Amino acid sequence: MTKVLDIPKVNAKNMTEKEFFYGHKACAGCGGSIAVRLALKVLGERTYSALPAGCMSAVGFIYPQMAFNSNAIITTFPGSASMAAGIAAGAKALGQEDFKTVVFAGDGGTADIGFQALSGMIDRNDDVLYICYDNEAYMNTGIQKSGLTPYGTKTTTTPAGQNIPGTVTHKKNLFEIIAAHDIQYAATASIGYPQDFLNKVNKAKHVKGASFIHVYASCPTGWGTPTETSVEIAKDAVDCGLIFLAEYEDGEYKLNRNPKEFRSVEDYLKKQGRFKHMSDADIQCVIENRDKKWERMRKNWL
Amino acid sequence: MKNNKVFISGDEAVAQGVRLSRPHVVAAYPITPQTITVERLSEMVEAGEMDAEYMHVESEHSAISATMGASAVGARTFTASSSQGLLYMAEGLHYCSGGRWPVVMMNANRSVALPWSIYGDQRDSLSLLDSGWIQVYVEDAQEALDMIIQAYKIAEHKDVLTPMMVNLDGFILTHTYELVEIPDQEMVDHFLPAFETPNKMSFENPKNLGFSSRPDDNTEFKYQQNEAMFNAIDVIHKTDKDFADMFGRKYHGMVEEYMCEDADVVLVALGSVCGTVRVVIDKMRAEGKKVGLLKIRYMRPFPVEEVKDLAKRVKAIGVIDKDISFGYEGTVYTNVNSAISQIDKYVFKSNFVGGLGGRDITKAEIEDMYNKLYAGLENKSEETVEFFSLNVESND
Amino acid sequence: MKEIRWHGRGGQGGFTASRLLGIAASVHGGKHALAFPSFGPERRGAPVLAFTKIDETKIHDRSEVQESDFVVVMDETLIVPGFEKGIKPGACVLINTQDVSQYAEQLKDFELKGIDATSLAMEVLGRPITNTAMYGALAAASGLVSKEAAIASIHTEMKPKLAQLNEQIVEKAFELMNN
Amino acid sequence: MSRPKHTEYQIPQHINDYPTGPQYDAGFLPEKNAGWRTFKPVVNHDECIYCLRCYLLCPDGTIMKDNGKIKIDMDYCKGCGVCAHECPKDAIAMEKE
Repeated sequence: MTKVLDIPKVNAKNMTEKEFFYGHKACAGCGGSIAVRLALKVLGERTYSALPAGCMSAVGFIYPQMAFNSNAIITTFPGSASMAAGIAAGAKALGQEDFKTVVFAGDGGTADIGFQALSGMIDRNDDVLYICYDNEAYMNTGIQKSGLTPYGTKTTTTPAGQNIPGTVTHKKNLFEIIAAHDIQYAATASIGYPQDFLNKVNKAKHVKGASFIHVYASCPTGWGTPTETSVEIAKDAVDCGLIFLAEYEDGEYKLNRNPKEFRSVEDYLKKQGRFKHMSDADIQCVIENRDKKWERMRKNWL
Repeated sequence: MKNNKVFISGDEAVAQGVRLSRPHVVAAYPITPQTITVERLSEMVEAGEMDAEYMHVESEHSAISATMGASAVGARTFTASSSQGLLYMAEGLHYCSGGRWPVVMMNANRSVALPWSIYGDQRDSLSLLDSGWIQVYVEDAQEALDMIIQAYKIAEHKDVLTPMMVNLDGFILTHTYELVEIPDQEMVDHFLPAFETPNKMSFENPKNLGFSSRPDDNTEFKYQQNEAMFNAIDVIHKTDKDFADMFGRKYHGMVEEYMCEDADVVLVALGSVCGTVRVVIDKMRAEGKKVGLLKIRYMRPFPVEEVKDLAKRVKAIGVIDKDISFGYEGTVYTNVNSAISQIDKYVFKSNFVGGLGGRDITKAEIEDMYNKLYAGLENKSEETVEFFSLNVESND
Repeated sequence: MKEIRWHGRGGQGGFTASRLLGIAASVHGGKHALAFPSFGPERRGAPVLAFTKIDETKIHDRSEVQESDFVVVMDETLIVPGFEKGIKPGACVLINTQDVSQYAEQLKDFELKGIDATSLAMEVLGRPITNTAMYGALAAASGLVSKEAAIASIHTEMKPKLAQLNEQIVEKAFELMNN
Repeated sequence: MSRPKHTEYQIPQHINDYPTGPQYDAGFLPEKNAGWRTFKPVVNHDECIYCLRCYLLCPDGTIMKDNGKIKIDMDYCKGCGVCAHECPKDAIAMEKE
């Protein structure tokens, strides 16, 4: 793998002027589309994008409006990783060089229905960058619980009443599950820290083989937040410690951000309609879970 | 042509056909009785006899997804499956035909659980007749090899661009060794040119593929797909002729008739049982009975004209179905019947359902079918549907 | 058409023998042949059957073998009640045994032949792998294929080193059966 | 060209006018998204320090660089307000359409 220092940094000043995800029909203020747009600007023209069912495919390819301004394809829902692997293999077999294949899949398409294919893709070390834009529920079908929906969340299948008191499980530990494959490069990111995300995509671009980025991407529609705060809320999530920024590289974990103090979890939660119903006890449970996680990360990853 | 005859199994014959067709990407998940095919292909790649990307996919769903991905950049692809594996691919089968990606697949016909059975019948592929794939059924290992090569030519034809499934009966064909002539690579290269398609992503001409359509357009895309399937009929005939001209083996396109010119009573069947039927016909013909066989080769597109033409000439038609659409009748029978209903003539019809889960179909049973057809004809009976090989008494 | 049934245990090479016969008859004998195992998962040690069909013309009949003309028993412990089913009266039954006379009563409807294939295999290979010995013996006893075709099939199927040893076995099996 | 432009779509009259299967030119945009807006961003170029944070974070990529100034493609701006909210100099105001 190319050493990080050798890779010229991509930022707002020097990135390509070209837009590759344009004219799409995503909700106003969509965090997922920020992730897709920025990643494609780093990856550049010679990119094949593969997207399973999910918001980004649903809003990008409605005939005749083709919002991907480079090669892109909608894949089978459970098979985005394998279809991308097929693209990479086919292009290689045809003698193509100097191209990248990328998947943009939601949390459901990644941690749930698409997981088997993703695991196979990493196991084979197929030359694919898999980006999971995590908006913490099945948003395309109208906000249902996924394996990455956090504790307490109210969704249309976890209605936060007497019998189903919102989501009762914590997020699946996707990053470490991916890292446990001994993948060459995996990272977490948030659209609230865009330069960090750009750097990670840039690093993954230069991996020959499988790489993975789990990017936290807000959804104003599903989260009950104003459209203009999409970036801010994704930053808050990191600052209050519920989302962490880390990398797994050469068999080692690395915690990219280790704040001395976290900002208020309660403030973060109370800004969002999906958490409005949560009791003090619920919030306490979220905080305890956060602290346990950080204790472990600080002990093992620093 | 130099004599290149080898003694190999149906699975191995398929692998040879694939090798000669030079796919760029092979992605398949092993399942009995298809496994030998994928093993041989990996050996060929290992030995450098085949220059293909061999993908060790973790499931059938990923096998079909990967082949579609590769086809979407213009690569020639191959996959193979059977039974539960084919059903696990079902989403991808519809996806692939809708995407107009001419993936070629071998399916080893095997029964479908439950109860579990690794043995042969045709319930797997026949349950997916509506998935938009061209489906051909072969009778022996040579035909299996030849049809893999032909499949690429048919599927990739610009007027067709539709995936194709080559079906061979599990064990009876996949695991039986027989004499097979291996065509010459140069001749295959001449017969089967490189794959060209407008339906691909490229850096010269970037595209968005697999998009969604609104109700305003969806019917048109499906109309096109149906049109392509009908276009395949001419392409199938032409390919069969070109193949015969070059390799000397002719398969007669959509169907093959055996002893039907003057026949009164005819059985219709798919796949390997046709061979056994031929043997019974020879015996009964020697006894003066005017019996014949219509071997249906293609279930999709369906040989409507051929079936109608036959029905006009004969008095009774029986259909052997190694499948059952529960609550109705065999699927082949439904299709044949629908074609026969288009002509204005009384034909006595009967459906013989059997050979399920690997049950042998004997010569005596086939002779019995012909005799039942004669009896039904004599009595001017209504059509009948029966399970012909129950080992126990039934409630009927 | 001639139909041959092979009795062996999983791993003993009965199916290989059935294929060798098919190769000899078709590739090297100008006839047509089919060879197939008893269908199903193969388990080491389990009793298994294999079949060869040989004919002058292309073989269309894909139904199971019902009336065998020749039966080869690679391991005499496989002769169990019901063994006789599906064998033509007067058919040749070839058994790997030191004493074939012990089966004279039990298998009286058939023409019995015996060969001590285990000793032959031990002598040449140093291991009790009896499939090619039984194959050679059947070829010699039946005349289904010539000795030349039988030996040629060994070379078609096997790598040179192994083929050389097995050629010796087939030669010896012919000698034993013709004596 | 840095971003695709609105293009006229010829409504098919014959079945052959459709592409063979679901495939079409990348970046083909017959529809605009301007109608989605209630508020529109208005840039105060005197306040703008050209830090490009808005350019970076626009979910629709509608902000472009134009000779040292930012410019917004109003055909595709949905009026979400991220640019205005994230501007460190409050140089973008959201005004009613």
